[in-house]
Amino acid sequence: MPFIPHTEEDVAEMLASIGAASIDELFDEIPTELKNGQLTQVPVGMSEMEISRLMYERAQQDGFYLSFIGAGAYEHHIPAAVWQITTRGEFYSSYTPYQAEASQGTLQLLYEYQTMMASLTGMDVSNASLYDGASALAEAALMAVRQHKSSRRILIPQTVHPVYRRVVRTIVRNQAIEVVEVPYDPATGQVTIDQLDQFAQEEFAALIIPQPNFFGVLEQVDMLADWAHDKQSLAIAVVNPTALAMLKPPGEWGRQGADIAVGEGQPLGIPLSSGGPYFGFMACKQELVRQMPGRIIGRTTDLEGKEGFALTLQAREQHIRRSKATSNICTNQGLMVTAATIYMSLLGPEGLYRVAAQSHANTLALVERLEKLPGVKKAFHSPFFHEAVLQLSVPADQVLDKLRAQGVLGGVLLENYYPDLKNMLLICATETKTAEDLDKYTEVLQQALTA
Amino acid sequence: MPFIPHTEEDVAEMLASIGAASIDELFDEIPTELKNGQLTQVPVGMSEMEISRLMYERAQQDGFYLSFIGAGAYEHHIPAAVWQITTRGEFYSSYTPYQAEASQGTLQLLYEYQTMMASLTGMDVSNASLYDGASALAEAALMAVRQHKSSRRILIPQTVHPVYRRVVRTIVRNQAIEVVEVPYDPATGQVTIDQLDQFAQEEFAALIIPQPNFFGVLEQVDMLADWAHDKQSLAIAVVNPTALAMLKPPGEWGRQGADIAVGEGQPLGIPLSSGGPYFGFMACKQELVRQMPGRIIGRTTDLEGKEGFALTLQAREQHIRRSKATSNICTNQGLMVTAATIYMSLLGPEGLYRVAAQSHANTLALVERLEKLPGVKKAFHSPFFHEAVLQLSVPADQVLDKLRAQGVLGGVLLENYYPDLKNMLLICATETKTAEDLDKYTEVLQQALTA
Amino acid sequence: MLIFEHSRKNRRNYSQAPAARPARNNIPDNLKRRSIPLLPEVSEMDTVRHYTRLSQKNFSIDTEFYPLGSCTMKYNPRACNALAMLPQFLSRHPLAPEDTGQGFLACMYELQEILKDVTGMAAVSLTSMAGAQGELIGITMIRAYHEARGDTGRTEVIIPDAAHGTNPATAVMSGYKVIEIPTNRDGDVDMDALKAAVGPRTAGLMLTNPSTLGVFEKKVAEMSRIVHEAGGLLYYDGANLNAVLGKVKPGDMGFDVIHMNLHKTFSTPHGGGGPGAAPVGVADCLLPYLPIPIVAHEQGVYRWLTEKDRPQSIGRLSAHMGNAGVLLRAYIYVRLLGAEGMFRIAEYATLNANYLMAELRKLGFEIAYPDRRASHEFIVTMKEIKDRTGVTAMHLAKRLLDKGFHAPTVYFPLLVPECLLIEPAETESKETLDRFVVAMKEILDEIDTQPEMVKAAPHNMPLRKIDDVKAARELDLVWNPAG
Amino acid sequence: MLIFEHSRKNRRNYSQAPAARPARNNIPDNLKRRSIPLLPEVSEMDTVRHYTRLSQKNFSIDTEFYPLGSCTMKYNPRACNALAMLPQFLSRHPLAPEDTGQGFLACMYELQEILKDVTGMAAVSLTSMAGAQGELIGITMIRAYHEARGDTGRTEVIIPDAAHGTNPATAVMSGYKVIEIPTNRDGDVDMDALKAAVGPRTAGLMLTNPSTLGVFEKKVAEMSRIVHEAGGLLYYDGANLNAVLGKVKPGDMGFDVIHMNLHKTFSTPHGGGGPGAAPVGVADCLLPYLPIPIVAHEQGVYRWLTEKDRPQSIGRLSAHMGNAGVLLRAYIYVRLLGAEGMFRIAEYATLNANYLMAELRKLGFEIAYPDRRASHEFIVTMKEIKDRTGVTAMHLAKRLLDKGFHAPTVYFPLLVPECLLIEPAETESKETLDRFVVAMKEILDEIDTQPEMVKAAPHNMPLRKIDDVKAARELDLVWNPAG
Ligand SMILES: Cc1ncc(COP(=O)(O)O)c(C=O)c1O
Ligand SMILES: Cc1ncc(COP(=O)(O)O)c(C=O)c1O
Repeated sequence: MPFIPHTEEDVAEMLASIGAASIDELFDEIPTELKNGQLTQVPVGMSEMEISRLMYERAQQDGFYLSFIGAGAYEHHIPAAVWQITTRGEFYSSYTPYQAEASQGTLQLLYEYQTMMASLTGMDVSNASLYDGASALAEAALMAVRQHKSSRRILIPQTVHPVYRRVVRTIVRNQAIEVVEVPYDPATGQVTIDQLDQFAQEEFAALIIPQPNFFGVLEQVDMLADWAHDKQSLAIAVVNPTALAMLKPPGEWGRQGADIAVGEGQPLGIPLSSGGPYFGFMACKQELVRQMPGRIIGRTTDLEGKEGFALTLQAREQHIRRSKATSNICTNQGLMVTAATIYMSLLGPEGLYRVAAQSHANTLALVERLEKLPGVKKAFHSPFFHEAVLQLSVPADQVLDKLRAQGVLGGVLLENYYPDLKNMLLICATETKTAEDLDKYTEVLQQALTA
Repeated sequence: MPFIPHTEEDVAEMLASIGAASIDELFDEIPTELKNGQLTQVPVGMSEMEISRLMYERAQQDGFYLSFIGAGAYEHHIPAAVWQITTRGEFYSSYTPYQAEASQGTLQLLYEYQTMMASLTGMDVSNASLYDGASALAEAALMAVRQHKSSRRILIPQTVHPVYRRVVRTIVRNQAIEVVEVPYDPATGQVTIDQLDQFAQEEFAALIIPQPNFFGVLEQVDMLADWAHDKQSLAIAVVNPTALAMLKPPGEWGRQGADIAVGEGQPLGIPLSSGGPYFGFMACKQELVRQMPGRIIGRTTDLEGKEGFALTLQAREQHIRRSKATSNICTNQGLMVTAATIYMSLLGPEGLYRVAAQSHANTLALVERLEKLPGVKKAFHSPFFHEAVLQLSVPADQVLDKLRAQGVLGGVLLENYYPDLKNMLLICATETKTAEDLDKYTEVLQQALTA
Repeated sequence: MLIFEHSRKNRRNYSQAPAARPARNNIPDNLKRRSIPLLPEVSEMDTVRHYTRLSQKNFSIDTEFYPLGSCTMKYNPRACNALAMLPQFLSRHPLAPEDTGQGFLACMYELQEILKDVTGMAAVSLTSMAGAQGELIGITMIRAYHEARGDTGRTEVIIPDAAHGTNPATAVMSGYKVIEIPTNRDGDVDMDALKAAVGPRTAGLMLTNPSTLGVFEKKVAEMSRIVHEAGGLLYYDGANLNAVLGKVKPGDMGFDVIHMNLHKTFSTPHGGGGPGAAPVGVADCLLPYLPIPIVAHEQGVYRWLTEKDRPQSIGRLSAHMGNAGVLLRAYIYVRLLGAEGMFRIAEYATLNANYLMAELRKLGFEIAYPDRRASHEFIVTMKEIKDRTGVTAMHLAKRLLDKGFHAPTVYFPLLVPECLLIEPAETESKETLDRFVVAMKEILDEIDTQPEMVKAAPHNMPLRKIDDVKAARELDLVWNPAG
Repeated sequence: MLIFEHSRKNRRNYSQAPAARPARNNIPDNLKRRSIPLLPEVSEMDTVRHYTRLSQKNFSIDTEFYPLGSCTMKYNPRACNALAMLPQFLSRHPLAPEDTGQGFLACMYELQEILKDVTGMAAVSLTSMAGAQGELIGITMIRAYHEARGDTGRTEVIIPDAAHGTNPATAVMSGYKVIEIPTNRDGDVDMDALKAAVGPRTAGLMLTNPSTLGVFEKKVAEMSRIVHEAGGLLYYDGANLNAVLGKVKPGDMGFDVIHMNLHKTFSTPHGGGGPGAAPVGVADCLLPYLPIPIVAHEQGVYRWLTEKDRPQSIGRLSAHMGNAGVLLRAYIYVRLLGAEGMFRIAEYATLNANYLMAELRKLGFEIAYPDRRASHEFIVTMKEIKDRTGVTAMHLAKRLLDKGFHAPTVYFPLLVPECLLIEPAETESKETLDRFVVAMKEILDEIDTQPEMVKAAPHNMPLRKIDDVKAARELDLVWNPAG
């Protein structure tokens, strides 16, 4: 009986206290015809030794690769301290901090996190996490509609991560909210004023503005935010948090700043881990705070006036307001935010800047090297952060296969997301890549193109 | 400046307080001609990201093998909880518990450890660790000489781990203590009464008794202990702690029990880790406790009568008694004992028994399979615990090379330690080995013998 | 002290970032950041020290008994953490080719199969990142089902009043109107009310069984019949699956769609508020609508099914495939348990709850549903005590903290006044339960002899009672260096 | 509560051992164990909980400032731990063929080379598992040297009175007689006494420099000349190497053999009392005697040198090659630091010590060697305070615990009455030192206003002052179920 501490004597004593003859009797309120008790697909239990061996074997099978894939999840160095502290039992095995006095560790950390994220995004306030970047964007769209009141339409550029757009549609559709997509300029990979102006006459609750966008390209965020505000729409930023160390924060976009900023928190110390757990962040202007979904922590005092922390504005939440809550979200991604907070503390402003700047410089250097190869050119003529799209002259899927055979994961096939964009690769070189890594990519790509 | 938190302003303020113009000035008492400051073999610093990559690469280079090597260090399953708790900062980064009130965690754990080890060995008391099994044996020899007073000679069978014998000699030689070796019976791989009786007329401070011995063979410990006691020598047991779950504990050997029990603690939850850190354990009879080297923890009370723990019998130790101490040992292997204590708690008596019994059964099964191969026979006809010696009909070093080429580490070449024992392998199959592993060994050995 | 108060301008951790700012920077000037973000400038050691010390201020499963009803706070095996964090698993990019992740995908596929078996459902999607998202997926599928049949008049979801707050919130978030139905004195759903509520506007019913009142809804089969006959579908909130794991399958109870909280029943850690994972299982009727991705096993190869394979799918709920690392932990856990272990969870969780209920009843605590078996949790109501002494459920909760026990869930479910929802979980030993009983007895005595002391609890925690009214009134949500 | 008190007969952790007792067992009856050893029978969760809670009762670098003189309690980088514990390193058997450990051996070889450079010695052996064992190796080599020259009349080792207890204990353990020489008022060795002590019986001198008095022995070159002229050799106790790392090399000071405590200067963790590692470096004259194993690098391949390669070696000190995992941590640390980082350690450790000394002096604390620079540590003497108020160094130490600081080393070195040996280490920030100064100021005030309160400290710890006299008098070293 793994993880069950009861001895036979314990069971006997407990049943005696209850006044039951057997454990089975405790299930006597369950109609017999419902009792099943047949499990055919569950193997017999393994010892920890056995499962350890199995998992090591499976991990070995998957191995390590030199990866240039980004597309929404980024390989960054994670200081060893981050997860050694994050997985301490007191963080790892505690519940949502409902009992404030028994949860000051988590609560203070979350308050610190809120402060860091608000500052990084240039917004007034932050919540304590949502599930991931995509669902955070959907929540922002719902929030905008609640706030805007008169429009139930959201404008979203096609330069926003295609899966994020899919997630937004899945979630907002239920509430009869319409999602309208804005095309991009095929030369620059950006949303331009011309494309936007097609929608000038229509009302929208919000315009979503990615920075950088899915192609890695930097958008003209000031113009976009102002365009939205000019027509009484909210401006929702969807941003890469690492990039914010270098880039103008959403709170400073245009004349008024974005109203809501969301994004994927993974770059801040969260392992790639096949896609999760990550966390979504959300920050907004003060006046929107009561529309914000998710937990929020406030600083307050105890009976004796000592500084303390507690969940606050709970009247927004399902456990208090039930059907009138701003969202149904309950369990979110607390432990990930623990890691991100420790990560940001270890990096500090200069450290995070260098991570961003080195990622940017590495991608610049890589693109430069690759562009020199015959049959390779940049797809868009715009500044980019740490990702770029390359146009190949040969079938890109075959090229990727060849690279993989050399231990190199060469990027993402854009065609999977944009059927029109044939033989294009989205590539990324974060600060983890050395000059030799860039050479290696250049070399194997050259071979793949000529072989 | 890795790990140095000072800002320029801090340095300026601190120097001002000191009244020095520069940090360099703080070194002004060091004669100039001694100042060097040239480091030519130390590479420039790496970031954590860079060293991580280097270490991952080196780890990958070393890889994983299916190992049947024992010979004093044993592969056992280590529950994940052991090291997750052991490496908690509060255990990992604390000092020797001199300040009892600030060290109750470590102190209580060590008291629990002493209790477990005393019981496992069947002795009255245990210390809180020595460096490793070999040096623990040397300390036991010194202790016996101190106690015995009239003889400065130690009797040690050649069935004791050859490196342990070497370590004992290195250490006791300084004090003009003589080490006399007892040969073993080549048929059984045991020390017999006949061999011992050669020394019947001589005086010895102690007889060392291994169980199991280096060949994995079980010695006639009752006879050996009684022989020693009959001639007023001390009986020093050197034992495998896992084996003690199955085997008669030293405290019960012969009529009086051994006087001192030592051994290598590694099997109790310590990773193989290329040879260390492990820990040596030592337990003894109550009357010898003041001769024991190393830290000892006692249970006591605080000012208010609450249970508490403290270092005790410190008058044996160098920091109090200096040149009159029982040993020079100071820093020992505290963290390893932390792991071992958690390991023993997780296993419990039945768990440890099963680990021992399964290791024993696996080695029995392996030897049985291998014996069936032509050109393979058991070297000794005696019961063994979880190691055995095989005699091959072909050059054993070449066989090992062939096995390794198949990913199997086939054991230790006995000739490295016993030049007369040609083409013999010392093999071990702990509980970590499955039936398939045993088959695999059998199969690759068969191939190696025939190819 | 806040981490920012350890900060000092221009301090850096030299090991944790590139050695210098790179020379090249192509960011256009008008897009550059000018302000320095308010991240702390603290040494690595002081960061480690700060967060290590903060952690010590938490109660947690690894340090305290945590009988938080509805939350299933049980031991999170350390092996699950260690093995899910093997470097190859951690470093794998979600968009890496499937042939570089067959080891990982094998775990995911096997987990799907095991969860299908355990719940008796036709298929499972692993994508949902928490219970509430599982609910959203479930109700969205119910909507897709009705829509696909052209059955567009169904605008209501029926939910018992005992339900968790996420249930009504989800229904609304999914565009439905909530019809709340009452619970009868025995803790079961009022069948007459249910019959009255169902009709052509009924899209479905959301039910937790065992319910959050800690009792098994005996008439579940009849409820299923009533709802189905009205054309609605049945949603199973699997937050309490721990109570019946392997013993009763939601599929057998007639549910069309369910979620299961792996962070409860399958022992993945709560992490101070997530991450969780809440795979969704469906009966045949909802199969086409399952969210993607789903792992398939074809000719010995594992691959993700996408929209191409699943054209009727409701779509995606996360950027990748959900909380993969949490799913790995759950996978390891189920393999450790095995089939035998599954049943045992339900059995011993139920034994612990009924034992604790019996012992507390003997002390004189009032059990809210005294004639019922406890499932894996049960409710004590402090109503009488409060009326008599002024000591509330919250007061008692805080006093328990003083005695080294986490408090039970208080004031949920809403329909029981002054309630304590107590869930001991199967991993606690009898000795721990007995110590808890002693503490409850002590508090009972204290309520009689020194009620004011109890009301002023906690007394032994690092802080006294936190003023959360002030927290909401004088909002202080981010630290400001100006003070 | 002891772990044994959580135990219950026949409880088992089913995940942590083979599923059943195997059928086969060939152990002869007379060799079988009959009694059940007193190991606790506790669930996995309760074990985790028990030891997690115990850990929280410790002070540690990760939680508190720990200015323990002579111990160099500095930050132990978490990366060193993580990388030294990569599974391939952990699973490697010490007797696995060298070609399966080239990655590991490369680290060991490079560490040897780096340590040689840093200390200015001709060769280094990594085998020693702690400082005291390093000393034993060093003195044993000195003996081997004299013996090899047939110089057998040397029976004495000279040791200053300020030396650490391990020095005289080692000399005796190595079969020598200890000749103690005094320290002068400035904290330097009394040169006249040294001159008087040396002679044909002198095997060598053991010296710590900077000494444990926290000052640099200025006349070290002259001492070296005196001892060498008398035919003796010089041993350097490198416990305080942190103070001069890279700045001054023991080899340049004239030492023939040294040990360095990696668990101090190279920041491997103390682990509540080890494991440490204390590589030994030698000048040319002692080269042949170095203990084995040593890593060699020949034709691109790393291998262990054994007795065959080193016939004059004093032999072996451990079953394998010493504390390999500790050495890996030190290797990672030096690679993180790099050459520049090395010097900086000495500089900032010295800066911190001198700053703290200056600040405490300003408060009115008496500095034991007021005219000297502090090395990386310094001594405060409470003699005057004790004479005046009865408050001792130990009282102050306990009161510091109450204020959240670990106490300095007290009553060592023995020659300074009522001493506090204070070593802040380079990883502490000025803010932390300032907070410590505030605490010392508070205690100074308390000594004046409420000395009895100070004498009764600690007050805020989980326990009050522990009775260690009782611990020694009523020996209770193992728990007994009978009570
Ligand atoms: C009964 C019940 N339903 C649903 C949920 C929501 O699950 P989650 O927190 O994972 O979103 C909970 C969580 O506490 C619950 O107890
Ligand atoms: C000056 C000095 N020498 C020697 C030692 C002994 O080192 P170890 O504890 O590693 O044996 C110490 C340890 O505290 C020390 O401070």
